[in-house]
Amino acid sequence: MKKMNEKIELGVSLYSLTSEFVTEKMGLEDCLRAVAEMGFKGIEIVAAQTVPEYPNPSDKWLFEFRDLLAKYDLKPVCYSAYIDNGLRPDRDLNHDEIVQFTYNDMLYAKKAGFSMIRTQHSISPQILEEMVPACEKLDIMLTIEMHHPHHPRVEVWEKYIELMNKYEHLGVVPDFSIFQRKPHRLLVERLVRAGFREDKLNSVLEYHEKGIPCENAIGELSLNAEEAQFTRDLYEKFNPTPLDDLKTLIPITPYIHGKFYILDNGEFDPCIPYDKILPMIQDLGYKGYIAAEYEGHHFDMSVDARQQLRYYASIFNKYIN
Amino acid sequence: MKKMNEKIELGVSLYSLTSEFVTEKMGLEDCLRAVAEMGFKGIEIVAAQTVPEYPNPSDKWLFEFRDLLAKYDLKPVCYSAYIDNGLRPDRDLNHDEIVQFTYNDMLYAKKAGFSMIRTQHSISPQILEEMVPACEKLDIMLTIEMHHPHHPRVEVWEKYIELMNKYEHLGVVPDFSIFQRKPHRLLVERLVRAGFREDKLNSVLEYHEKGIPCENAIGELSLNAEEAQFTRDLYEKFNPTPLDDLKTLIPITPYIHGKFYILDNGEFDPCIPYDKILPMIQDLGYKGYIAAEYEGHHFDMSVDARQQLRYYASIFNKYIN
Amino acid sequence: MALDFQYDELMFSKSTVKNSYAGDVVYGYEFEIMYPSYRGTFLSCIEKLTVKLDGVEIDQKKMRFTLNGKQFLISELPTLCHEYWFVLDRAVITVLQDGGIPAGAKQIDVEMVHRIPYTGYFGEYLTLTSHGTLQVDNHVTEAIK
Amino acid sequence: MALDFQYDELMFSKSTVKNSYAGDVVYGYEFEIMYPSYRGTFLSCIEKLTVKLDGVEIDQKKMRFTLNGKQFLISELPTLCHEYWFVLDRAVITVLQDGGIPAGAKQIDVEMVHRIPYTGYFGEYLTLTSHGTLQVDNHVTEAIK
Ligand SMILES: [Mn+2]
Ligand SMILES: [Mn+2]
Repeated sequence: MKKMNEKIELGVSLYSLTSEFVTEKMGLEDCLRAVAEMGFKGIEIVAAQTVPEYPNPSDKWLFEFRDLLAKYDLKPVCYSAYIDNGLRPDRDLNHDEIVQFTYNDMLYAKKAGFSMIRTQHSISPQILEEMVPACEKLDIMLTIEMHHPHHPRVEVWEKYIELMNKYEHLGVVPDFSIFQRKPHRLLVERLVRAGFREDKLNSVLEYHEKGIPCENAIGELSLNAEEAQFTRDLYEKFNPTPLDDLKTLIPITPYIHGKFYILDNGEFDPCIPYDKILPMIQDLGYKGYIAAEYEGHHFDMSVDARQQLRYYASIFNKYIN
Repeated sequence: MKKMNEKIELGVSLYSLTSEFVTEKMGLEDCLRAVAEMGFKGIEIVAAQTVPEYPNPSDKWLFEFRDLLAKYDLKPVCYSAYIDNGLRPDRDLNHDEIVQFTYNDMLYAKKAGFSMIRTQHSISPQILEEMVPACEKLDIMLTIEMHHPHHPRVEVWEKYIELMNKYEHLGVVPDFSIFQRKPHRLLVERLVRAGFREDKLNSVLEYHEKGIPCENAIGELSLNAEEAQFTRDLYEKFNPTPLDDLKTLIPITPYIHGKFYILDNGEFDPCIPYDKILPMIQDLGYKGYIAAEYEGHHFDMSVDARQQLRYYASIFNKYIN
Repeated sequence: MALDFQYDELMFSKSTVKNSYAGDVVYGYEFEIMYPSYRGTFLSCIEKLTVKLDGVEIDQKKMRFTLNGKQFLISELPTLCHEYWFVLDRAVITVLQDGGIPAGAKQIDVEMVHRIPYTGYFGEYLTLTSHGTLQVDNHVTEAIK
Repeated sequence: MALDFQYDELMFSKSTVKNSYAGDVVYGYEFEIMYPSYRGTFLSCIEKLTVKLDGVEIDQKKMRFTLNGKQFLISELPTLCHEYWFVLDRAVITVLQDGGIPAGAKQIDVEMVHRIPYTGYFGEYLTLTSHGTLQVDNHVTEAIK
């Protein structure tokens, strides 16, 4: 077990407040104050969103950020990194560049007081293992996010899981998008705006929910070509990996992305089965932070993210502790 | 005639104070104050030396610089540009890049109050002519420096001279390095430090001064291989174009680089024949600035450039007005 | 399903059109754009950037892109692997045009094709096409001289 | 005659060697260099940059070059056509080395081969090789935490 905390505790990724941040309604300190007031304990930043000097934050920025977290009694939990593999037009990042990005992110995380970075699956198993001595020297956890459409049986993940079981400083960050079972309301609304006839779409969603195959839906519902393509996309995307995968993941999980897209209340997520997930990770002995990761801003920037975070905290508290 | 002023007047290139500037003994304002106190009236900057934000100085920098010149009652005469043709490892700058650099430098010059930019011969005759409408619109003179080893019979210069005679806003900036007739003291000292036996070098310089051919010097003076190569370099370098070229140049000259390397007094430059040049340009009707351009810092950074500038001003005043 | 990556409304945030001055000469016009995303990107991820003024596409050679205190040609953008566009920073697009924005001009449209560099899931990178529209009004701001 | 372009003494101006810290872990050492010239240059003009510690050349992959708030691999320098090195700015060279500067280390030597980009007179560009030497002393400065 990757025990990062005494108990399961609620954190938040500042990414949740994207809409407020990028429209300059809330500055960085406003975001921190807001989440502290809502009761979140741990902080994740997506450096490529938060740091003006990205990819090379100055010591000045990092130390000021560390001090700002202390001011609001927030724990620096996860410094989120990218492997921007497609950064160059002519080729993918090479070995030395990926090592450079990863090692730097570990140094920056350490300087700002984090004990974990989250990177992406394109790091490659070879580089992941190569980083282990640096992880040990710096005492920094190096984690890879498992995000939809990935799951433990993706080939590269089988290797990652092996390494994460082998080395104390490696781990997985399951993003619970891997368990999303149907499209959320904002996506449905967007599909309607994109021209999917509402009654047709509702029928498709019923077919999908009942497990009737995609081609039946397309054949029986007189969809036009565009609707048919959207339908294929929906069936492909909303094909969640079994919750049982948590048994494989939790022992190598030091941190979790509590992904959600839109909540209508503080009771229930219709899209991701938190009612089943949260008791299950508790049973599996998970001890660490779950970061509320609100992602509805991808679809509608006018939603009040703070309200969404409050709803998420409420669902969390319903099941944990 | 390119009449840029009512009379011949003394300016200075801040490049003269390179040693003081790059070792941070004098800041930009110190340099301006110093040259104003010495009686220099017009200012040239080498943007790639002076501007921290090069190649794209901000409006803020340009306006502050303009105001600083006004504070010391100095006239912005020439904004010196480069064609950094070899900037890229794979190819020379292309047409669009040279146009971009040149047009930008004209805009920056205009914003800071200059009415002239000085560029380099690698701009090409085609681009030089292409820039004419922009020169006219902005009322900015676009000039090319003619520097040793160039002279009016270099092929590309024949074309430039034709264009400069044709268009009011084009001109040449003769750098009087084209008339240097023998190596200056700092170069002689450097050659001695590099291993050229002093007595041998003195003999070579005598041969050169008397017009005895290079191969005679090498043959008769028992030079070693390295000394022989230096001797060939000296003969090639110190082979000045005739002063008579001023008759071709002055009518298309809005500005002059009064180059000098080292002066021992305020009377005479042993290397560049200012005693002949200055009366000659006056006779030819030149009206504009001559910028004192001290270059000894290339060879010895410990020389007092301010003393050198005072010597140069003294020589200038001996002949002009 | 590119429907789940839509921040285009951010492109023109509080942007206006200004004439570009050198001394008293108007040599062009300019406006600001933001990178339409939840995070910043590298300019090398911009595959195409076109501007239309009232439906007529502007010559790429007459456009300049300024960010981080540096000015670039549009053709250079794909080479700028170390030029990061922070999500709160405004890039300035300058159109070189004697006299500035033409009288009566109404609308500027920007189309940007950009690669999302970390989306190498199961194959190719996701490439998005973002659109932004700016009304010119007659509020053309004058420069400080 | 490359004797007439000599500013090498500028390379190590007021430079010292510092250990590089992340928290309480020393992951390397670093020192500053200036561009040895009367003007700034573009990093793309640096053709080669090698460092020796007491005569032993440092692995290029263990070196980082930081300027303008950005960190580069040495191998990237020739590609940085828009990274200007102002003549008064100090670049930081970091050597990744667990524990920092080795005890007893005495001298750092830097060799830089750099192209002078405007010297296309009658042919090829002038390329210079500049040298700088820094005495390590025992004055290894500690970082602010
Ligand atoms: Mn996530
Ligand atoms: Mn000159």
